[in-house]
Amino acid sequence: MNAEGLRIGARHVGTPLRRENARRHVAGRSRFTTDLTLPQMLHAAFVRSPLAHGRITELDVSEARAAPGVHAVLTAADLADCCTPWRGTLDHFAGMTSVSQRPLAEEEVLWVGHPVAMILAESRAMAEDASELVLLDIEELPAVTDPHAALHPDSPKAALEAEKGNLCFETVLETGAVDQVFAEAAHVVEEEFTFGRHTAVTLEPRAILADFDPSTRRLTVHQGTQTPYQFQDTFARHLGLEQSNVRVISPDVGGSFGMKLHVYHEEMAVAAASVLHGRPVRYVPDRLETFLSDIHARDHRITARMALDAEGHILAMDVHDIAPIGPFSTYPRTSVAEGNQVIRLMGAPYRMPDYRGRLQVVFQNKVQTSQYRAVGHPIACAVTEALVDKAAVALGLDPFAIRAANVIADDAYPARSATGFEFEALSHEECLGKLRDLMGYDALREQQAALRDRGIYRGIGIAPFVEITNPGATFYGIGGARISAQDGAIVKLTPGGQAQVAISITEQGQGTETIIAQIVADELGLDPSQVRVTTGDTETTPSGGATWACRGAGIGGETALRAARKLAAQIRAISGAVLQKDGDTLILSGGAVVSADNPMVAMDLSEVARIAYYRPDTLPAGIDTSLSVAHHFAPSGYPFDFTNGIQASHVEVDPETGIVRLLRHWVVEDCGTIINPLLVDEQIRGGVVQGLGAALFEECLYDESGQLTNGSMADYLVPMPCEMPDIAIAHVETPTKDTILGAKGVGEAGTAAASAAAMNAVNDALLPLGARITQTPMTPLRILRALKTITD
Amino acid sequence: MELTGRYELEAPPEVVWDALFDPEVLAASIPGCETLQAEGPAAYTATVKLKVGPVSARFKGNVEIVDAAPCRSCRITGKGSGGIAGVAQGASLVALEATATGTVLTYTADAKVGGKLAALGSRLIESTARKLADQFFANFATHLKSRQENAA
Amino acid sequence: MSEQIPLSFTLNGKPVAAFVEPRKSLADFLREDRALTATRLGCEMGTCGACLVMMDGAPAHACLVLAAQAEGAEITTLEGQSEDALMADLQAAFVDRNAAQCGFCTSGMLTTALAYVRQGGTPDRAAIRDALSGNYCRCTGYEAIVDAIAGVAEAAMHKEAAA
Amino acid sequence: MKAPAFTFERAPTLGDAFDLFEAGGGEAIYLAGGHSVVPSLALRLQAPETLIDIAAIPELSGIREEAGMLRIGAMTRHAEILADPLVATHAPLLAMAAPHVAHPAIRNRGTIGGNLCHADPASEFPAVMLALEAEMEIAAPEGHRRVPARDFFVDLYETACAPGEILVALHVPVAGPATRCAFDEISRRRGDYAMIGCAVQITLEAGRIADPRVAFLSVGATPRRVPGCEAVLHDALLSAATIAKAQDALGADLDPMDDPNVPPAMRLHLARVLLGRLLGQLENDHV
Repeated sequence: MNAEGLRIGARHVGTPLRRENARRHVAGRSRFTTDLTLPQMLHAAFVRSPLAHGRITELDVSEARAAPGVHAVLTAADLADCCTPWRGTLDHFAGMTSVSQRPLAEEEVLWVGHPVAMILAESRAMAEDASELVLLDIEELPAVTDPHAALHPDSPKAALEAEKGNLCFETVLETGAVDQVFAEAAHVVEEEFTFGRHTAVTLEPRAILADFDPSTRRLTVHQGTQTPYQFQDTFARHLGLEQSNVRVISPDVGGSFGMKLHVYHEEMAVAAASVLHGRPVRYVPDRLETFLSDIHARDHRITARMALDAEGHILAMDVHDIAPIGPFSTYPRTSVAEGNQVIRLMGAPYRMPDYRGRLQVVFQNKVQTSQYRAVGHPIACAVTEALVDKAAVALGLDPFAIRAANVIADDAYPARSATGFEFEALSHEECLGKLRDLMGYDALREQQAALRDRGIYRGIGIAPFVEITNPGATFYGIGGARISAQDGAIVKLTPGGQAQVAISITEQGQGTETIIAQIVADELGLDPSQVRVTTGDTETTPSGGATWACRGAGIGGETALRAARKLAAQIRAISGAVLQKDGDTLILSGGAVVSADNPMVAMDLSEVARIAYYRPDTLPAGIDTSLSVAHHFAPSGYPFDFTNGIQASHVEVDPETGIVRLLRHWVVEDCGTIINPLLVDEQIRGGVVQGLGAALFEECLYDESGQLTNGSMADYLVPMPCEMPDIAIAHVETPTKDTILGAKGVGEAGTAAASAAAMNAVNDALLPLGARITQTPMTPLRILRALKTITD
Repeated sequence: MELTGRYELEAPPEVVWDALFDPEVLAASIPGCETLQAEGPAAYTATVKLKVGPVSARFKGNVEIVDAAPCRSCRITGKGSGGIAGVAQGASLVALEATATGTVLTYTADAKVGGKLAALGSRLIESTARKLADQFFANFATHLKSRQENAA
Repeated sequence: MSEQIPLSFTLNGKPVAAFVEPRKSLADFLREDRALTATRLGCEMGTCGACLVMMDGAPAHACLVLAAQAEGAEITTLEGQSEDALMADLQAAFVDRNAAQCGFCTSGMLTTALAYVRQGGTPDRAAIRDALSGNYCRCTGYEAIVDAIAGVAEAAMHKEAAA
Repeated sequence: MKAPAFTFERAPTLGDAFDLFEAGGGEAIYLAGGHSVVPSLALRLQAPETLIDIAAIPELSGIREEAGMLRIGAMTRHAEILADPLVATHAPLLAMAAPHVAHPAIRNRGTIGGNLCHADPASEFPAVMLALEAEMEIAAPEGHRRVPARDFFVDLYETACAPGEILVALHVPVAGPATRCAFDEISRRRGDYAMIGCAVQITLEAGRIADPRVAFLSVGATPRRVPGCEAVLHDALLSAATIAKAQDALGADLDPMDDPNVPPAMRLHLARVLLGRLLGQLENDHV
């Protein structure tokens, strides 16, 4: 008899449990890193390069050192001995290069915002006062900004010491017959795409408070990060500290989205400065600094074509992605990962026999780009789906019909993509059908036609997608990255009969703690309110991968489930001894241990705990009375648990102004077992809006000399309430059989296809006007240019 | 970004040319110029306090007149650092042409800012640069006139 | 260095007399000098809404007001709203609808919401979005926040009609 | 992003304000609502030695009608403009423009005087002042003077207020029974700096236009009236043909600045579109 068969009573997995930590947020009682202060704390401010590329010819900090309230002013030389450099390359990206980095620029500045000097003062205001007194002179070097020009053999180098000029990495993924398939295909559609750089704009900036105690050589770092264990390892290795002496605590984190797991110059400088000066050092970038130093993402120039047969079956795609990433590759995940996912996710929903994807990752003098929510997905999805829609128009097929004819059938799994991904089980057909009903597709088409007659241009766009979740060790570990592929949980029964869980996945508002409580509550027969979950502290929780790449629920949830089962087995064994029953015949339910064959035979968990903690003498000799168990789990089945879904966007384009109004958005998603439908839906909604921001508004704009020209929230347009649509969501549930829980990830699903659906919708609206747009964000200017209203 | 302008001056090209190389006229013409010190025949170090609406920053830098074709054309270049406000540089190609009443001065200027000013001010950089360029040549025309009047 | 100047105003219903550096924003004063950290800083230039507090009964950006400008004013932060029944309804609705994810925008959102419902705002979604037009949230996509406010506005309307 | 140090003074009266400014030796600035000044301080884009808070000066507050003019104190907050019945009746154009100014919380604290003195070319109220042919009352130590709006907005962020002078109030001629007005702007998001904005006020009798005033914002260093366009409208029937002619006239009236996001041709195009829509709206309202 397995544990599942024994389950009776209320099940909490699958219910919309409210988040307890949301109660703290609404009461104003959250504790973010930006809220923390410590005695003797110093505040850091950075002097940054105003030029995109240059050589430091003079750096005089003497006047700043003498300014009121200033404790120290540090330059590269001051930190050289206490922080070793880092280099963002991984072995499995064969041949990739990148120059190494130190916390502060030594001789060469590589982007506008490159930190050159750090001021430590009694207040941030005083640190900023002193930063005005630093004399910095830079001899300007040619800035590399355009990725195509960067690849030209005569191009200046973005980083003088780059080994292979401006090429960071190049790879080609190819099946045998691509050229022949294209030569013989009945239809070929092709297009060029430009995807604008954008950035995370978390409302809480990255924040760090590093506190080194020289008397014990212990470093405690309070940091708004997703990955405290990774930073524990990073700080220990680069600052020469015992790993056991480094503690990273991530309290409430004001948004992360992949942006808060990279190693940044400032964080390393702050931790090093605390070690050097033996005082707590706090750094919170201001909003301009976040635009100049947070990783940016996307930025792809793609040429792509798709071959189809006469009936509209996709035969092959041929894709060339040029991905500029800034002057070096990010540490420790590299800046290659996004492009790598772009070329591997092309055509993922479809039965497509042949494929060629070429990726060139290019250096330039802008902020580093790296992983950000839905790494690579929005690009691959937009390219694929734009080509599918273009083919549908060419073939006179309805967008739903061409997709129905091409998606991998729901009964055809396991299946393998042309790019080599192994799919366990996906549900494209069911999702397509469900979406069509959800959005009332046929009525929308009728309305569209009627409105066009009145000069109103509405468009409908759909975009199926495949999302990579629950990555295994082949994702980063295989390349040598010290990023844990597994997670750990400790579950304990308190002496009062309640549960406490310490787990390595982290919470940034997704509801991590809530879903873990639901899972553990079900395994122990408790109410989730009786399960306290602790996250985000390397000292009190097991080490693990934490929260990124949609692994929290799937891997972390499975970890908690297995740990709780271990504890349940312990509880059954101990209570079995008391009740004189075989532990296997006992069920945990309603806060008690109950005999499966006789419900009258039962004891409360508090009684089990009381006996185990206070009266172990009454138990048979030698019985294991452990009521804390630990378990670690790493996925060992498929390399990834892929999810799928489909999105639709309904827009209205004003052809006179080029402004696009988002009317409505729909998502059908299959993330396997839904642990908490409320939280899943809100993850999807938030993700969709991040994708819509990219589609219409968000872009880091640079001039030709590498100056960022929109470094404020007045000029960088994040999605705001008035412009965003309501979003309807439905689900299909195909649990993964790789785990007991069956959950896959969902955090990136919304972002993965939202911009693709929006782009298809805009192009659907523009179709009768003879215009087409393949660049994001789809700004009024770009739309007016597509319409040839503006010709210069 | 390219800016252009045209001024009609009531002085022959030789007088205009001399004025361009007169540090006093130059100092009086550069908007917000606080100090101007000669470092060579046509090279100066300068402190300039720029004030445009919500921005006021003190720039330290240099001004140089190069590619001089006497009484016909030259390039005036300037480059300055405004500390944490960022950097600014500009170059202006100035051409003089004699007319019946004096000289027509035309210029094509090009301005660039870096750092915080670029990141925060892009919406208004062109208007700002145009305003400063206009101010420079308007000041120049005024001072040229008063110099002539003083000389007369 | 500028001298600290005296400052007195009403903060969360109680008189405050303090000395403050003139350059300090009201937000920094609240957070640093009074440890009222529910007022959050997201942009420090009035574009994100995270720092909204009630100033003389209406939402104001604490980052755009110098502490010195609060002389004589009545300031209420989220911490000071705990007794307000309408705020309690909004807080409950936010939790119920999962309208707070990371929580960093939440104080500002609730401040805008409170003013909106107090002024008789209707459950109209477009009107709520317009009221929120200066409040940025990166996590939720806004719909849950709009839902939560619409629910409380709806209930307030019924209460009004019944009274 | 913390402001540099300065001293802070409160001026209870205009005289005190002038004295404090004088004492500041040219390095002082006035503070009204502070919604333009405070962020620029935080960004360290300016570093005054003294800030003079003029919010409490009695002459700067209040809205009242006097002698066929609506007097609006400079310290009037945007939210008050939006809610005030006198503004709605006598200066409907101003009331129409107010909801477009930034966001609700900004409108609670920002003041019309501060907004006008800041003279941002993308700001709504300066264009409205042009269309209303308002007069700006400026106080100087020597006394008060009135400057017509057309002479007030001198250049980018530059007004006729000399250093040390204070904008006390604006005086707006009250709207007549036949006054019709419209305001709108085209912006990418609600509350953003508009790509283009337009304020129109006309007198409309028997379908015929008199006294047309059309002012654009976000077209150059200052808001602009468009004389060619107004000449087309003057004494014309408000009709589709007139509107088309008025739109065509904009090409000669406007020379928009360059901006990589909104090149001049696009701005001119949007100006035509917006003018067409506003006049069309007035035409429809009339019918």
